[in-house]
Amino acid sequence: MSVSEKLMRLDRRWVFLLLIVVCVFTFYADFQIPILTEPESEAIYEFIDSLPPGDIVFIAIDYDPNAWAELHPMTFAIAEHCWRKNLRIIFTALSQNGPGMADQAIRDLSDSLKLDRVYNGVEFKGREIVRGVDYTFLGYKPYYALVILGMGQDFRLPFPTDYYGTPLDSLPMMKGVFNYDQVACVVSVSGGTIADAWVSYGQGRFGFPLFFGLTGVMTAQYYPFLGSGQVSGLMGGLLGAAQYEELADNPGRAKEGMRVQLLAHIVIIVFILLGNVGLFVSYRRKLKEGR
Amino acid sequence: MKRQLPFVLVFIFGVFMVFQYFAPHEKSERIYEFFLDWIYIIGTFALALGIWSLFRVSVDKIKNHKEAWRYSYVTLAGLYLMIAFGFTQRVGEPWGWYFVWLLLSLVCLGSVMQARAATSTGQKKKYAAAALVALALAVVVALLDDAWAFYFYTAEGLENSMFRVFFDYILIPILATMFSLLAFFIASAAYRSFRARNVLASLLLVAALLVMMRFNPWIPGAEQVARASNWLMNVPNLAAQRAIVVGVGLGMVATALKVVLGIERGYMGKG
Amino acid sequence: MKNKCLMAVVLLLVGFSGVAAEEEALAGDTLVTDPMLLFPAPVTNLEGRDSDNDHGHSVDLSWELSPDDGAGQRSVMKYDIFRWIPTLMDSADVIRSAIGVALTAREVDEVPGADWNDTLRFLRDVLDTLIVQFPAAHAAYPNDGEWRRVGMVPSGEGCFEHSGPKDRLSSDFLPDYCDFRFRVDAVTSDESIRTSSDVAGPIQCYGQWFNSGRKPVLVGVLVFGFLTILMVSRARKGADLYVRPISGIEAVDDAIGRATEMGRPILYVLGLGTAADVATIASFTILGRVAKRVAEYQTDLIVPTYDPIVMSVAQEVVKSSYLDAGRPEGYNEDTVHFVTQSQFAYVAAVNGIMLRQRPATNIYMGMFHAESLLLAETGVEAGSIQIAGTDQIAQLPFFIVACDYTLIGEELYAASAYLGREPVLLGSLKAQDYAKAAVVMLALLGLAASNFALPWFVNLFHVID
Amino acid sequence: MDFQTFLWTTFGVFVTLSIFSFLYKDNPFYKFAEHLVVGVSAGYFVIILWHNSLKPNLFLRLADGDWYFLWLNSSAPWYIIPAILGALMWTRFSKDYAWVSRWPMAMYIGIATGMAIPLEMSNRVNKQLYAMMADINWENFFGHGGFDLFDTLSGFSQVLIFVGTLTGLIYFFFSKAHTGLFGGMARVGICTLMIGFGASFGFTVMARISLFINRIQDVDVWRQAAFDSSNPGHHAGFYVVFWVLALFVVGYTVYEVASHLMRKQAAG
Repeated sequence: MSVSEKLMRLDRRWVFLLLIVVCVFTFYADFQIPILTEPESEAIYEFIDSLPPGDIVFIAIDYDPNAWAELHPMTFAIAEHCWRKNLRIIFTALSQNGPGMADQAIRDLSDSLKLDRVYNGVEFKGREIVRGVDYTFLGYKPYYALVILGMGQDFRLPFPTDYYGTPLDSLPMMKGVFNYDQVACVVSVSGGTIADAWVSYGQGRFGFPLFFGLTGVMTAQYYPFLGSGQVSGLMGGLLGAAQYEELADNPGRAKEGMRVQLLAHIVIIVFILLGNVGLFVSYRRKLKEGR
Repeated sequence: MKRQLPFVLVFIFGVFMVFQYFAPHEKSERIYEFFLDWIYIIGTFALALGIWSLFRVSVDKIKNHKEAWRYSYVTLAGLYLMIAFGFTQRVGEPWGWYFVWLLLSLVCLGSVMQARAATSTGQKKKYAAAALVALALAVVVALLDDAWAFYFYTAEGLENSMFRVFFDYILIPILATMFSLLAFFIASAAYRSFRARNVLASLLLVAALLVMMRFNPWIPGAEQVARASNWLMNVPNLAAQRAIVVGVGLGMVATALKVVLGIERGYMGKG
Repeated sequence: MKNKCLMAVVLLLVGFSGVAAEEEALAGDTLVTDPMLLFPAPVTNLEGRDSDNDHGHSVDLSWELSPDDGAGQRSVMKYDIFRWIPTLMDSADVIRSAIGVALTAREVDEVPGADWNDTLRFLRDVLDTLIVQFPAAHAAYPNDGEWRRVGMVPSGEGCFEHSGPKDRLSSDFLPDYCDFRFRVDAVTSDESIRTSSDVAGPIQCYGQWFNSGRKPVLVGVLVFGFLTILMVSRARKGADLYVRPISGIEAVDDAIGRATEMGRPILYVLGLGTAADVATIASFTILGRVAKRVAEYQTDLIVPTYDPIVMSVAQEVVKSSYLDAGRPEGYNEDTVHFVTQSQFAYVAAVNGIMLRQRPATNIYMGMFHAESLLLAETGVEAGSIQIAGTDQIAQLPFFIVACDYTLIGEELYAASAYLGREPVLLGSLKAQDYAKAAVVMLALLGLAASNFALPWFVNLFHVID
Repeated sequence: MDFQTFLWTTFGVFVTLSIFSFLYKDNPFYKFAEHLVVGVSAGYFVIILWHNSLKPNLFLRLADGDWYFLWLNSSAPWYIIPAILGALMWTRFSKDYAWVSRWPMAMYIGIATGMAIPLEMSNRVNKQLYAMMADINWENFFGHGGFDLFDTLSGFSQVLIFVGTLTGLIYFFFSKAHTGLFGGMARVGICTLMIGFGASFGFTVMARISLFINRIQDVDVWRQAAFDSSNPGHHAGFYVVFWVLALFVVGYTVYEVASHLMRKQAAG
């Protein structure tokens, strides 16, 4: 068998073997890959990065555990970025099964904030994240459209107390913070129709800068809002999360997943190219023989 | 009667359901829901036929020593155990003689299979006797043991810890792994078939390659590739889908019309 | 015995209502008052009418926004919708909860030996007599009843659909043919500062017998049905109809011949559809043609199935095909057999059949999901010729890549006509073509109409569900 | 994690690896896992259909009737009809009366096809046709803000979608040969379909790789549990079980490779 035929008729088990080896190796190996960032996710990063310390970012964790794999990395990346920049955060969870998950995420994050880290060449000292000072977690209330509207009047209307039962007025960071006017921007990490409500009832009424983190499937539907300026930035799926992690120089779960994805895709592409090289060579040989 | 009545029934029910779609009235909706229940109920009754078929084919394999016949015991044991778990649950903490009962009833099932698979009458009788003894013992254990009970009418069986264990540690891993084999098959299929042999194959190849490279940072013009793949998904792919959907819709309606009107009878073996 | 059951129900009910009252009290505590707020202006022009094209338990309300909504004081947060409800409906609710309690009690049998069925039948009779009195109770407005909130919408919205289920046992049941009266409150951020509108009513709701929003569908079905019958009858009279060749369908015959030569079986997979899916029904007719050829050539056929009804129908199909081919003795009951109703367990078993029995030809026709590529790639490994056909768009790429021939979408539905070569069935293909031509023409016309501002033409085709 | 759970998890890992061994070739472990899952899943569906379909759809509706009245005194006595029809399916157990089962099957198919006719007409034909009659974005015909070929919302892309759909439909004509102008349009149609299929294939790869990553994660959880001595239920037996399975897998792999090489030598 000539080389070109060998390239074309490789036993498919070699494909399998190489794919297994590459996936398992990249799963355990510790190295970084560059992620190509897109303007949609850059817009979110740059907006948050430009805020002065002490500003308030509103993060709505509006997804259920079934969208966990894609959306949780976004919450982690953005919240950690905010806290490293000494911004303050108001969290809500407007999806029924969200609050427990959001609470867990906040606790995990405050653990990781205790460590010293270097991001984009800037050294950040580890610090304690304090409830009521660095963040407020409002929790869950049904009828998300009304909650979004109510918060436009005053956060205290739908949420007299935070998730843990403390009245908002007794939390230091909520002093003088009434509604969206005191918030720099709203980031809705959403796995469903709540995103629509944030556009029409939130941004449409109160005009704050709105950013989205969405599942991969939903992304295409919301691009028109980006074009019309109602949404200022958007992250789509695991890829979007990885882009934010790349921008914030804070590699996490999304980049880990994308690392395996990228190498696995390359393996497949290389095999496709090998097959075509074989085809091309044998085609040329046949042409020569024909002459 | 044997041949014609089924087609008359298809016609009557079919025409009724077509017009039901246009009548939103409460009475029409109720009939619709009732008919939907029919479909579920008939389907569930038919499952008995399916299980019987599975049993027959397995016994046939054992009888004729077809390839991999020994594994048919595994199939039937798994089937029986799962059903048994689903209808039983312990009453208190201890399981009592539950596992003895399971073993006895498994022995009974195995003997019945052997009796069916046996070729000589003597063997048949021997296995039948064994099955009867095991059955009698199993019944005695079931009657005397109070640690567990049968639940047919209420769903306690779904809470049975053995039912859960079989679901979590046998069913889910195997099904998920079967699904994940696709990662490899998609690779081997791409390697084997994406060859630029002619124009159509080249188009398939180029579109797939572009989309697969949409997040690859190491190729020149990576940003344009990402945009191009997004465009491919939302423009040509959408057009292709829409063309197929309309065609399929007309094909479906035509087929269904032919069935309802009795023009096509091949589905009942007459065509 | 009946009394004992009733007593138990009543006792349980008392417990329930206590809990409910406690919850309401809690909800009331969380109100926050803002002394700056003034009473907003009320909404005007409140109108209600029966909803179109529904089962008859729904009312559409519309009103003009309060001047303080988005303008003026900007104080309106939401609108509360109120309906006047006669007290008789509360009695019905009590009976409904009693039925609920009795149902649960029957399930767990809290009172051993009690005959819950008698109680249930009695309670259902009581409920029926109460429901008959609903129209009269509504007509007695404003006596024996009170206003209750039935819904709310955020500010900025001037309409509300008040609908309930048609199920009389549901507590949200909205009776038809009753004189309803509605009122809408403009509510500020302080729940207690609100202004009510004038009362609208009486409004009745009732069901319709024709859904006018689905007119385009009716026209489509009638025209297409007529076209099919016309073309089929023309074909019956002997009109010569040309159909272009489709390689995937022609390959079926060769593939059966190949299997006979090799002395290996043919595997026919009907997919994951149930017998209620049209794709599966189309696949049955193809199976019939294949089975007839197979019977004539005396080749083996294997049909593993996923659904017991599909199995039963396929058994009938294959049996009759053997009968038609004049070889009823060649039919084996286990040719068509059941595997399991779990997608990937089914795939595991079919993959096993492919690798162990090495069929010469695999035919996949019907509905397929993610398993399409698992089957087709294993078939390649087993060295079989593979022909696939499905209407599932997401799976078509995988079949095209892994199979030798693929019927794309509509071709699956045409296949049985092609294989049968009966003029009658070819006639219906002709009807499909005319329908496609009509779609192409209408799409062109519609595109032109839409871009030259003739919306009435486009709206002719709008289906409103 | 206690020892019993760990043993079951180990079994889950064992069947996972058994299924993966299918990638190399058919073998006893795959056969075992395959036959096991067929039986267990069939049994699982019996239980689920009994509790979730037959019980709510039939038993509970007839439950307030009494058997000695044949449930005719229940509040929904008409549900006896489907029960009888279902029972008629069982005539298939007999050879002589199997033809009776054609009645319920005919009703089933009649209901299903009758339902499908208007529904598919509406969803697949009427609504798609309406969607095709879109307003073309003339202002941004070549892309929003300057010439941009890959703008999915530009008028140009909309026109392409429309043309692609029409030519795709033309490809599906059965009663006209693909020649001349008509053939040319059909050719454009099939090209559009192929580009769409290629893109869709390439897009799916990512989701499929994720499935494999999830399996790696599951096996990794098991490996971590085996060595996680901080776990309160941890037990020396965990190591034993882990190494038994690991050595077994390695041993079987070596055996397969060796026998493959020996076969090759014998053949060569």
